[in-house]
Amino acid sequence: MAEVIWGLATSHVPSIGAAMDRGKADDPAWKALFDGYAPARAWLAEHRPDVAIVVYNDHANGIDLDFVPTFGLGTAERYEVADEGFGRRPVPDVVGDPEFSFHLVESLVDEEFDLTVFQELHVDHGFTVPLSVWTPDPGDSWPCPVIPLLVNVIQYPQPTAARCFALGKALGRAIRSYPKDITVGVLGTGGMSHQLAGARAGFINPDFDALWMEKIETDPDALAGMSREELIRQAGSEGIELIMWLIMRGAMNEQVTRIHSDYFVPASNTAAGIALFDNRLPQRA
Amino acid sequence: MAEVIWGLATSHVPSIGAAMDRGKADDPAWKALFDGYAPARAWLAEHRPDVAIVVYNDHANGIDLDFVPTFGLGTAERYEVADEGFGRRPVPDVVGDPEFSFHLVESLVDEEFDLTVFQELHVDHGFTVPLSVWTPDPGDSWPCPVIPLLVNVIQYPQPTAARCFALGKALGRAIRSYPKDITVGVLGTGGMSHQLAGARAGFINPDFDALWMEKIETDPDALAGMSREELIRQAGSEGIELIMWLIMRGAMNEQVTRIHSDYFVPASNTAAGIALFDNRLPQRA
Amino acid sequence: MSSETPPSRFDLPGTPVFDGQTSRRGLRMNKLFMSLRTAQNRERFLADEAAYCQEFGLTPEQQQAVLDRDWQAMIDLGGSIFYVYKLAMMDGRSMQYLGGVFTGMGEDEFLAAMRAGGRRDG
Amino acid sequence: MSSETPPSRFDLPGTPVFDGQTSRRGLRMNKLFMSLRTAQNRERFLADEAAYCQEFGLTPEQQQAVLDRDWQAMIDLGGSIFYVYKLAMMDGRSMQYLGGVFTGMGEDEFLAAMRAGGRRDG
Ligand SMILES: [Fe+3]
Ligand SMILES: [Fe+3]
Repeated sequence: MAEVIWGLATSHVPSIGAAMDRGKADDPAWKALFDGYAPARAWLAEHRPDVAIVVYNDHANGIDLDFVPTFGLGTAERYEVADEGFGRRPVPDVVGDPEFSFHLVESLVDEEFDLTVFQELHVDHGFTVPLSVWTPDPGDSWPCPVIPLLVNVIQYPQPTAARCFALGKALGRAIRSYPKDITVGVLGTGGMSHQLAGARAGFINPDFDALWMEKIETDPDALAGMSREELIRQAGSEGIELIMWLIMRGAMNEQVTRIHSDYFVPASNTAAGIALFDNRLPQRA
Repeated sequence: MAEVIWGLATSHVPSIGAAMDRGKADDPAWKALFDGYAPARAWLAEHRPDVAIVVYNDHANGIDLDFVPTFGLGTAERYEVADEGFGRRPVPDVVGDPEFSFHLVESLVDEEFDLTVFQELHVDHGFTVPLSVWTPDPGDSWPCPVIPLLVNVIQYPQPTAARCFALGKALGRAIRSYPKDITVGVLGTGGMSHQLAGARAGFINPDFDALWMEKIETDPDALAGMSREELIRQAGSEGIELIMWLIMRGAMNEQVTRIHSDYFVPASNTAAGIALFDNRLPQRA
Repeated sequence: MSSETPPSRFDLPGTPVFDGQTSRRGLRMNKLFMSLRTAQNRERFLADEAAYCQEFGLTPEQQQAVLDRDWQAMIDLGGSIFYVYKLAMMDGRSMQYLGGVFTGMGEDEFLAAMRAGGRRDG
Repeated sequence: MSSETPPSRFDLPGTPVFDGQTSRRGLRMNKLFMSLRTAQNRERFLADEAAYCQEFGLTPEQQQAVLDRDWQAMIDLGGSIFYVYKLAMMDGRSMQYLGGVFTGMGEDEFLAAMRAGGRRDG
């Protein structure tokens, strides 16, 4: 039986990756953000899973608008890092785990999630920045194989928050039904509040972000009840991507232990958040 | 409110289209098949809907195996007829109905069907042969705008029969909730029993086909309960595509009126079936 | 300068919602933006922007918006911000610059507002 | 002649099931088959089949199966019948011809069996 040992929620703002790639993590504009990552990174370095699943969205790099899948899952041996226009990030390609992917696809399709199965996929900053948040210096390879779970958060109608949470729960069941005894980390990416276009560009909602940060741990059902309109109103037109945190959260136990969280404004035009949860049952005293 | 006025189930064997395109419909090998279509065609010519939805699968022409969507829905103004390798069929391109498509996408995603939305799609024989079965001589254009609903029936795991039937029911609700008063025809394509590869190639199961033909009208729930393994055992490895008939059937009323049906072996390596159902409530006497 | 901003799906002033209709309207233009990921296409675009727009089948309004770098019009005409941003990047423009345009604040003021914790509603 | 037929997902003798694992195994080869939809690619393929196979990254076994027109081996090595059929079409072969190969009956006998109502289990 495979087991989710932790869940990591994190923003995937491209400038966070760019700041790292250009050695600017100690610059005044960035230092507080990266200092806020440090405790999570230290704990994660001690808790390396056998495989990770990154829930993310693409930003006009791996796929275009000819077809927009609500949910996609990769089954490849390898995912190339996309060149987003000016050279790819200097980070390793992603090694996948097809066998585990096939298990997840079969379980999730049997549970009536209508996945699009990807055998070829170039992953962009939405995927690699969370890996860098987790592992700032991967060397030649990321800590473990990683499987992409793509979510449409760009083109309305996005999946509802409730559907994302339900997918997360089914993902948790799929992981637990895997016959191999492996450990799994799940990353939910995106957010927090931000809006890139329109007269409301630059919108940030720290109160909502604080609420989201708390409820994602203690009451994800409350968040899963939010409509798209409410999410866009509260979190901005791009902040709706927070629904991806619910997939991560759904894959975890009802009770989780918060290891660390932090909140920072601005990363580019975005509020950035990180939250790390231990999914192992608390040890009896 | 839009209304489904009829449902048409039909095989989409490429050689049926080829026989028509080459003027061989009166050849001895084909005459009985086309004679069997005649009553359906005559009724359909009298009952032209405002828009049609074709439930079908692609065969390595419009999409490849890089990504395999479980369910896809087109939202384009126009769908080009694919060149499958030796020139496209001499039939008109397909005019779509984006406004209705958007309504269907929004309704179905709200009902937790995880569609892939296609803005560009070349449609192959899986789509055009059913249109030709319906309308042998379209002239410059098909009788009405048509919307493609793509289903993965080629790569395991296909959606379950139950999921297809549920999608059909949700499609029916989506159609009925459209604010415009239009009439709709729904085509479910594929089948009947056949297997193209393996030592069992050429497998045909007339008993199962007869059962399917009856139950699709009177007891589709029984068919929706079948597993993939059972379907492949009974209908052959490619006959599993009969699950697409269940989407058409789900969009119709519980009680429908059979206008015509016919069964023919062989169309190429396949058993070919046609079944036409009137979805309008029977007139009180 | 630009076309009218079309009515949004929700009653959320100043908040474009990139829905299916918008995506359809902007499809050709967004494809053009995505093509700018390669140096070769950027060179071809810069050599003759109008011709490149025509090759991609942009409407005259979209082409004008692109040639004028009228960022608001590109959004109004169906641009997705993630795609429009590819053109901005090519021009050496940041997301803060675009924020300055969309809000009418200008880049410096926009940047200052972000550093001060971001903008609020109302 | 060809590789072993891999075990099928179900206990259905003589019935290949094209699942995710099979699709992965055959991905490069199926891409090659799909490329044969254009006359230009068919010409390039026919001019140097081995080079074309290498360009698409086929395994040595897959390349051999393609060069030998070993249809059963193509299926066993991950070919999807809908993709394999593109190569058969190029060769002027029908689905009945392939049926004759897969069943070992030969085309004529296979065709006769189909005309007589198709084949049955057991
Ligand atoms: Fe994002
Ligand atoms: Fe088919």
